[in-house]
Amino acid sequence: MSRRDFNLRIKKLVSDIFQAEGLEISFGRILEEWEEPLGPTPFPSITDLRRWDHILLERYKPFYMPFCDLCCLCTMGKCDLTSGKRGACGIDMPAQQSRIVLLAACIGAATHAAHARHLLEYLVSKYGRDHPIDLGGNIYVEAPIIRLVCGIKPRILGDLEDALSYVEEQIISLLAATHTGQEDSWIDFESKVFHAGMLDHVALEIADLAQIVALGYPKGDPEAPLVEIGLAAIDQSKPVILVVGHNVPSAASIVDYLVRNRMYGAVEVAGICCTAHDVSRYNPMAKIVGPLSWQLRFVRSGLPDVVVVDEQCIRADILLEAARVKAPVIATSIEKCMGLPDATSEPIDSIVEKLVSGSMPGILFLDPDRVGELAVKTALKIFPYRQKIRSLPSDEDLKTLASKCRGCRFCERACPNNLPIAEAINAASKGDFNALAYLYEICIGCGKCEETCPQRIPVHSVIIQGARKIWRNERFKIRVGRGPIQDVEIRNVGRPIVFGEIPGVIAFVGCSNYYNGGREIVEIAEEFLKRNYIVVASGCAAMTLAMAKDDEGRSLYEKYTGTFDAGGLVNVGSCISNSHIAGAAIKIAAIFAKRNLRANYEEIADYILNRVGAVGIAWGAMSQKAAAIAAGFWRLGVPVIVGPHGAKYRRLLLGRRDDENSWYVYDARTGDRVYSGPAPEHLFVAAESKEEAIVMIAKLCMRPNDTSKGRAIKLSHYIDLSKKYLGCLPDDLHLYVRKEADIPLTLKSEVLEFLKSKGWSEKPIPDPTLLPRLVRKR
Amino acid sequence: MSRRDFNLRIKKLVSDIFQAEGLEISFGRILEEWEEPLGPTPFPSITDLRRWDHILLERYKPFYMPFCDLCCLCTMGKCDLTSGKRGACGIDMPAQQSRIVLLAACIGAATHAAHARHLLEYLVSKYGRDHPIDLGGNIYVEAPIIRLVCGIKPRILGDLEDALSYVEEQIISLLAATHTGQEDSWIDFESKVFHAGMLDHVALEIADLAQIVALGYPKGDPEAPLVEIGLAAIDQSKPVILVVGHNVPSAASIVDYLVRNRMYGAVEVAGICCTAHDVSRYNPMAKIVGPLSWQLRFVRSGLPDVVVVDEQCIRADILLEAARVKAPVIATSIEKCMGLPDATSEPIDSIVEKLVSGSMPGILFLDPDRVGELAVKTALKIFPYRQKIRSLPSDEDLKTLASKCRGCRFCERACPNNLPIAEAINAASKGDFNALAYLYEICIGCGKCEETCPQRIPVHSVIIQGARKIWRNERFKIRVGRGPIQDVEIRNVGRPIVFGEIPGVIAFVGCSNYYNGGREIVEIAEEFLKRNYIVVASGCAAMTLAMAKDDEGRSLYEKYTGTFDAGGLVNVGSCISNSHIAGAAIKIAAIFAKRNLRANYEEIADYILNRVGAVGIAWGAMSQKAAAIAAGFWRLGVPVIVGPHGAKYRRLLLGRRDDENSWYVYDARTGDRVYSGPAPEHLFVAAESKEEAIVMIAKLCMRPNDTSKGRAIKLSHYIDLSKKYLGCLPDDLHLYVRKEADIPLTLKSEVLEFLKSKGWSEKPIPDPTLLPRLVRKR
Amino acid sequence: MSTYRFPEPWATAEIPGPRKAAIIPRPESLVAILRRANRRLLVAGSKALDRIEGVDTVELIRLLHSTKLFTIVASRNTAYRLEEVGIPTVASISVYELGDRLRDSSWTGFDGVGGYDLVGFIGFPYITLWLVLSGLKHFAPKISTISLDPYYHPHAYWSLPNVKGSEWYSFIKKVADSFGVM
Amino acid sequence: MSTYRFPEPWATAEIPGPRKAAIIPRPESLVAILRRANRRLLVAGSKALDRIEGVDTVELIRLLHSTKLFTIVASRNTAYRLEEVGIPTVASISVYELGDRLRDSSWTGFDGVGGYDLVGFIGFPYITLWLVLSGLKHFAPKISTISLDPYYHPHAYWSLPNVKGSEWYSFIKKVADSFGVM
Ligand code: SF4
Ligand code: SF4
Ligand code: SF4
Ligand code: SF4
Ligand code: SF4
Ligand code: SF4
Ligand code: SF4
Ligand code: SF4
Repeated sequence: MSRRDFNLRIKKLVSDIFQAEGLEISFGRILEEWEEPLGPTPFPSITDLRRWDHILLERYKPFYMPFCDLCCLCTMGKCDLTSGKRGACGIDMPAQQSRIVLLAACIGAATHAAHARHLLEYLVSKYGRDHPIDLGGNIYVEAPIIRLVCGIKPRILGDLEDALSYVEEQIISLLAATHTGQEDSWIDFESKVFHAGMLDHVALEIADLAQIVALGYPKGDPEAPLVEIGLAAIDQSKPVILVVGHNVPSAASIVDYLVRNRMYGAVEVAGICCTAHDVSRYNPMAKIVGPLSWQLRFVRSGLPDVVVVDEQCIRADILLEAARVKAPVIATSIEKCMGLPDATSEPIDSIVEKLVSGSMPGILFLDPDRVGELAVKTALKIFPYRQKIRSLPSDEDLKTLASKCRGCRFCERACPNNLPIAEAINAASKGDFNALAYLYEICIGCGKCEETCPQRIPVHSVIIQGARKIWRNERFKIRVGRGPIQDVEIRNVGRPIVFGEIPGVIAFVGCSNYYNGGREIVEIAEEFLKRNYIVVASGCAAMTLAMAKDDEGRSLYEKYTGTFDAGGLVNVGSCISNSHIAGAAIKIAAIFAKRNLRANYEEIADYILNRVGAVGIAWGAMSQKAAAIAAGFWRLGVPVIVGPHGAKYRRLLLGRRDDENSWYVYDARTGDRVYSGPAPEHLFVAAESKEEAIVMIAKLCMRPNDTSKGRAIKLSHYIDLSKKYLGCLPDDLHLYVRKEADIPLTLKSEVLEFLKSKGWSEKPIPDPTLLPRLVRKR
Repeated sequence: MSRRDFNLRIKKLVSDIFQAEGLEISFGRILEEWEEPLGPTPFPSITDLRRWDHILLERYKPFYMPFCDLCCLCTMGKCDLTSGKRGACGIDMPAQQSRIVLLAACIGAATHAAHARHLLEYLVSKYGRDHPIDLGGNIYVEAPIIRLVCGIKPRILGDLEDALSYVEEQIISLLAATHTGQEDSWIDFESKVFHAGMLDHVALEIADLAQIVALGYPKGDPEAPLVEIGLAAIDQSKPVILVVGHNVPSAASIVDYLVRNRMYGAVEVAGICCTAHDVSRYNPMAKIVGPLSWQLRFVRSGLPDVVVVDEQCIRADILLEAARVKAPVIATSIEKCMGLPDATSEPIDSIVEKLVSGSMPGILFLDPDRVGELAVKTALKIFPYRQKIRSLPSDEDLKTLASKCRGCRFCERACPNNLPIAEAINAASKGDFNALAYLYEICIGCGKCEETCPQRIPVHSVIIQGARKIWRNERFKIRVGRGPIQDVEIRNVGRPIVFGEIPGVIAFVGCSNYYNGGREIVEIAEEFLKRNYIVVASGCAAMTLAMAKDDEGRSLYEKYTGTFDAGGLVNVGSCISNSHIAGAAIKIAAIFAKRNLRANYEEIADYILNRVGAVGIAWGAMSQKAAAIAAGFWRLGVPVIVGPHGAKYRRLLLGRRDDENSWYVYDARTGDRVYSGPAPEHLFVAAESKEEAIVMIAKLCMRPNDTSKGRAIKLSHYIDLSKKYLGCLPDDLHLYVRKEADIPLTLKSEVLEFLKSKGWSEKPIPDPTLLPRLVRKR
Repeated sequence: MSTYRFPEPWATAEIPGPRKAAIIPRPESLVAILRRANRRLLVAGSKALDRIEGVDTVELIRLLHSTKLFTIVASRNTAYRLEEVGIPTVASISVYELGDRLRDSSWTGFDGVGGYDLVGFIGFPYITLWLVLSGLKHFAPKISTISLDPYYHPHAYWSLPNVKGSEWYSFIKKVADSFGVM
Repeated sequence: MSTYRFPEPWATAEIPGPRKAAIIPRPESLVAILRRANRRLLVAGSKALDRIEGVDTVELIRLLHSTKLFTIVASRNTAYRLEEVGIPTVASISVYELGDRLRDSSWTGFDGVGGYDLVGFIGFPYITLWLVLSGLKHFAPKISTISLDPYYHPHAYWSLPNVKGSEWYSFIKKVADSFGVM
């Protein structure tokens, strides 16, 4: 909302108050009853932060890598946009690519907003609009993103609706901008992408806050319980209800029903994807199977007796897959109706009958409060009949199936990772399953290999069955999502982070579309945990981090504390809990640095970009939601690294360390333009390899504001990791040394020699900002 | 919103009232103070009308014609969906195609919703929330769509906000359903498309209603004034301000400024696209250049001195094109910022200076109320310097340019219509421009030919210049958009329409992406006007209908009355005025048939499908908005015909006349299932030719409820048109004759002979419905 | 055929994806394909009455008709004109409606006897045929579709390449001749 | 080369659009292309240390290096290992950062002397190179990009077709030989 619009809204409210006096109290509270002064951009419209976006985008320019030469969005197309050609609507390739990025970001943000809307409506209906937003005694800044963006301070569930309506309205306007004949400039499309990202973060915070306070999740508890994760964690001897998706009410209802009827322990509740995170936050007796890529393998294993799906990241063939193991499906979301008959108003027992008899492979059931009864009754009743039917080949069949392979390699050519499948199948035909087991570890479980096999070999099933020894022991511990970071934690680490003594905050987020398996992010995370960085995690990535053991059989969560402090490994929770990661960065500015938070977006983002050494890693980012989440971090000044597939998001936002002019900042004390070094160098970059990513992370943690002490610590890691993984000193080291005091003591001579070869000389350390208005003396 | 959700909302309201007593009045009014009882589906959620959608979709099944074999929406792709393969997320081709349709419909609906939001905020700020929604003494059902869908009756501008927030929230949820891993069933994607269409219609109605009542547009006036349209209608001797887009405040501001300063007459205000419609509704002194495809030709003609763009359907290269004729551009929408610097807070005169001097080719200016001053001052100041610079080749250059052609035909292969360009260029090189003139008439002005020409021949400019004799005389009359249909008109025609005596209501809507030029729709429209059908029109199509003259130099608007009655040609207005076309169908059910309107969607749609012989023609539909508008008509039971390019929307919704089972309806009197004939045969169909379209229109106007008298009239047109255009009796005639009395008297023997050859026998005429609950006796 | 080596869609941007029509390189190949089929349908499109690439398309349809291989149907605006010049059509039907029937594997054809295993198309606007062939490629997997227009149609099962009018004419002529007509 | 007639992307679904790489049919063609260029860059990717299609990629890089035609750069994880085996690289750089510089027509290269007119790529995951080549195709129109991996890369300007490892090896070997090495 522009300034003008905001005033209009106030006027409107005042006239409402005139009409309906009672309103004064409720709106008055939101807008007035809070000590912090209102900043310049409450409820910002698309253009209110455009100037900030352009500052970022002039430095971090998109490098577009079109995923398609064509545009096919309207009936004047397809249009060929190669060689600088424009489409029938006049659009050119950079604008078209950024338009598609905006479309993805809108889809992502809309998904979170709809998620928040459904959840909030449900929780308000159940717990009341007045249910307080109370995160306990350790968290006073309850909603840093909402405060920052909207300028309001939500005290009850109902207050969240104001923020949510704003988000919805703005996304609509952004989506409209993707229509043929609307925005035509890449830089404004990208600015809109940032806006979508910021809105997405508001939606994330609304959703997670609402469920934490209403459902009694851990409220920033560093010692949130450990729960089990992995295929082998699921007890086959019991009826198993699999919950897949993101929106917790159905899963919670299952837990409630079991608890109410004292049946917990008799039935396994096993989750995949974020619903798994959230049901384990709700009740740590629930178990987690794994990230989204575990869907096919778990269903085909035959373990689930009933599959309850809610929304997002659920395989589109789950009904077919479940039918193959004779497990009925209960769909519970208006967003995923699956063509199933709506049985919401039928008596539960008659539905159970139909599902158990197989006369219906699944139904749509839109009453979350009764899903529990339905799912549990169905599971109990079907369990004796199903006998855990598998859709995996038997050990004996493996060789026979494998021997049908003609080595055409169509499977490899369809595989997103072009895995060496044919070779492995060939080995399997000779009875050697080791290569299959290797594939299992890096396969993302997409099933494209078998869709394409002309010999109709169920390739993915062959891989799974060939790797049975692995997953029969797949059982680890993960710390339940703890939610927000406590204010006191922020106070403790704020100074060391801002001044560089804690060398960085590294967030592992996003999906499991890994190029080279999940093991890599475990290695990356541990490298930094050992070096006393703060590591936070969420979503599928948080699960993957749990799925490896050290020699003593411990997962990372067992080895490292859950505190937001040096060397801590913090699982914040599901994807919507990403809000707490952004929130932590914001709170550092607000609580530690005492910057005004309220409706003061630009200043806080400028603070974070220049002072808070935080980096996001979305190594397997797959979804449109991940695109939106990343965009929220960009606008906030937090760089994001993706794995090789992430480049498919169609562009990176790259800085040019070789372009000195990009890296001048204002010194807030003097107003001088000062060279600050390429810190952070990129806003959005794909890494080609684990090794590159590790070194890049260390580098991206540097910030212009680092004290010499802090910079020396950061440089010592950067140099050490570069030597360890890339076999050399970083070639851009000279750009990050401002004073001799920045040089790590132990490396002094070596570094000085290098600096000399580069003609280095000392430079001032600014009080950095990109916003002229923050210069104190002019 | 489901029933349950609605109850929740009421509960929430009650608790609000508890908190804030005054509210009772305002919400009480909306929900109670209206005599009509609340129907079953107020504010319907995605699933509330799903049953109705499935009824339609079982009869009118999608025939998918994938526009691409691939999906490229997430980083697990591209995925190959040929040969029944599923993508990495498990999706299959039918679901993927319907998903893309949903995405398009969401973009379209969002565009209208954002349009409505901007407009409503602006009008509320200017005219107050309390500005009454008063359409004058002839229109009492002011908002048929909002009443039908939301169950509320808006009395003041502010009331429209409730409906709009609902629309926004629902679109977000629909968009979320397109995320990877959400909806996976084609039938539910299609149901969601229908939902998006319905929401789109609500948004349309909000926007047009708001501007009609606030800006004083004609309120259903059949004698709305005639204004000029065409390139030659623009007076070159004056400064010309071109307004392009859809959202009227900026254009209105220009008119206001001129009027206020008594300069109207000294400056031409010329519009392209819907802004042209709306500015002429605001002030009929404004002129219309033409539909969206006129952008390139008009700008290149050099006539515009200043180009003011707002939003939607504006060429993405307009800044470049305008710069070539040295006309500065003023961008006025947050949705189309064009990378331009934001000058909103600069003094007007300094902006004028920059624009006139050319130091800035354009600026972004976000204060609609001051755009008028800026645009007019700029136009007046630049006019003497510009001297109508053209970017068209001179007559002399034409031959030289044409002779550079090597006949490679890449232009033809890029042209959306594969027009025979090379031949025409070849003729031009010999000085014969007739073929160019022919191209001008059918060219959609997209510019792809010249983008692709390896000889860098400005092909489109060559065409325009070659056809200068045509457009130098392009000057016609169009009746200004009159807005809604009056209740009294509905009362007059309701009976003849429902019983078939007025053989149909035919709506020409949508964009100008014509396959074979605009002339075809003029011919189609006149064919039906002469036959006493009611013809309505909107948007670009309404403009195209004006752009032809009869022998006496009259356009259709001059030849036919503007009354909503047999043989009337009703220009409702811009694209958002399409709401009045849907509204008219709804009002027939409500006013003539006295069906309850309020929140009673299914029944009304069932009524329209079975009784109201209305057909939409979107002959040149191009945009995502057109997709959404069409979807709104489908759910309402109004079939839509598109031209050949319309098949690129990825699927048609086709009935099967050869499948008897599809065509049974309930007889509401008896509950019997009765064969009703394939009426209407399709819900969404592309026609291959004008001839086919004409006959199809006549056929699609038939409805199961037609009386014998009405059916006989409809059949006489159907037969006559079939003979005239297709050279034969319709081969499905027997399916439309129920009783001998249905047969047109004059054709009796011929038809009876045909019927005999088909083994025809009499069938009952039902009181038709597809909803079992509407059966009166059970 | 001069353009044989450039199997690009005639409309340059209408790239379909991984599954693309096989080129019919020589008239003999088409003859062989036709011989192999059992129930052959020939569909004359909405442009069949026009000259296409300078060739009288009706003449080509007549040649194909004379092979006696085909049941012929035509687009609504075309059928009666073919009848007028002595080419009988069993139906006049929208090509989209036809596509919708063809993809229904239970459809029994215009004679009620059964579906078609080979469907040839001639005389279409490029984009119309492109789309209908796409629908059939994806949803009528058992039907061999053939584009007989002088443009490469990637969504077909078999297609002529992009050829000049004269080449097109002589190609079809040779095919007809092989079936011993004229 | 056996697959010469199938210029399909190796990753079947990664269809780019109308502008596709020309196949380099024979070693001599590549030799000619290389000779014509002025400033040649060879980029060794993140998989260059692995065996690709059974071939020791480093060996091929060594061969190409020995032609003395190229300035060589390598992905971050690859560069120092090439150095270790005696293949000097002027820089270790992310291929995305490299792409970002290459599309900047004012960039003066690693030596500050000027841009490159020919850039060869070897040793990449298919999708990484596919994307980077797309960026360059669209935004570095003056650079001839060459995929030297044994996979057809449609976004390149020139590409090898999809070939077997042995064919790949002998192709590169012949090219190196023509420049009189070994
Ligand atoms: S953008 Fe995607 S869907 Fe469109 S043509 Fe390209 S690959 Fe196909
Ligand atoms: S949106 Fe523009 S570029 Fe895309 S298909 Fe339509 S006209 Fe072509
Ligand atoms: S399931 Fe695994 S092996 Fe198969 S295509 Fe997908 S990632 Fe490759
Ligand atoms: S696609 Fe099937 S047959 Fe071909 S290599 Fe893969 S597993 Fe073997
Ligand atoms: S991390 Fe990605 S895949 Fe996993 S739940 Fe979140 S969005 Fe879905
Ligand atoms: S959304 Fe599904 S089909 Fe589309 S690219 Fe992603 S995984 Fe493939
Ligand atoms: S401008 Fe006209 S002739 Fe040129 S490609 Fe577009 S429609 Fe065809
Ligand atoms: S593309 Fe240019 S050179 Fe080729 S035929 Fe068309 S006008 Fe002539």
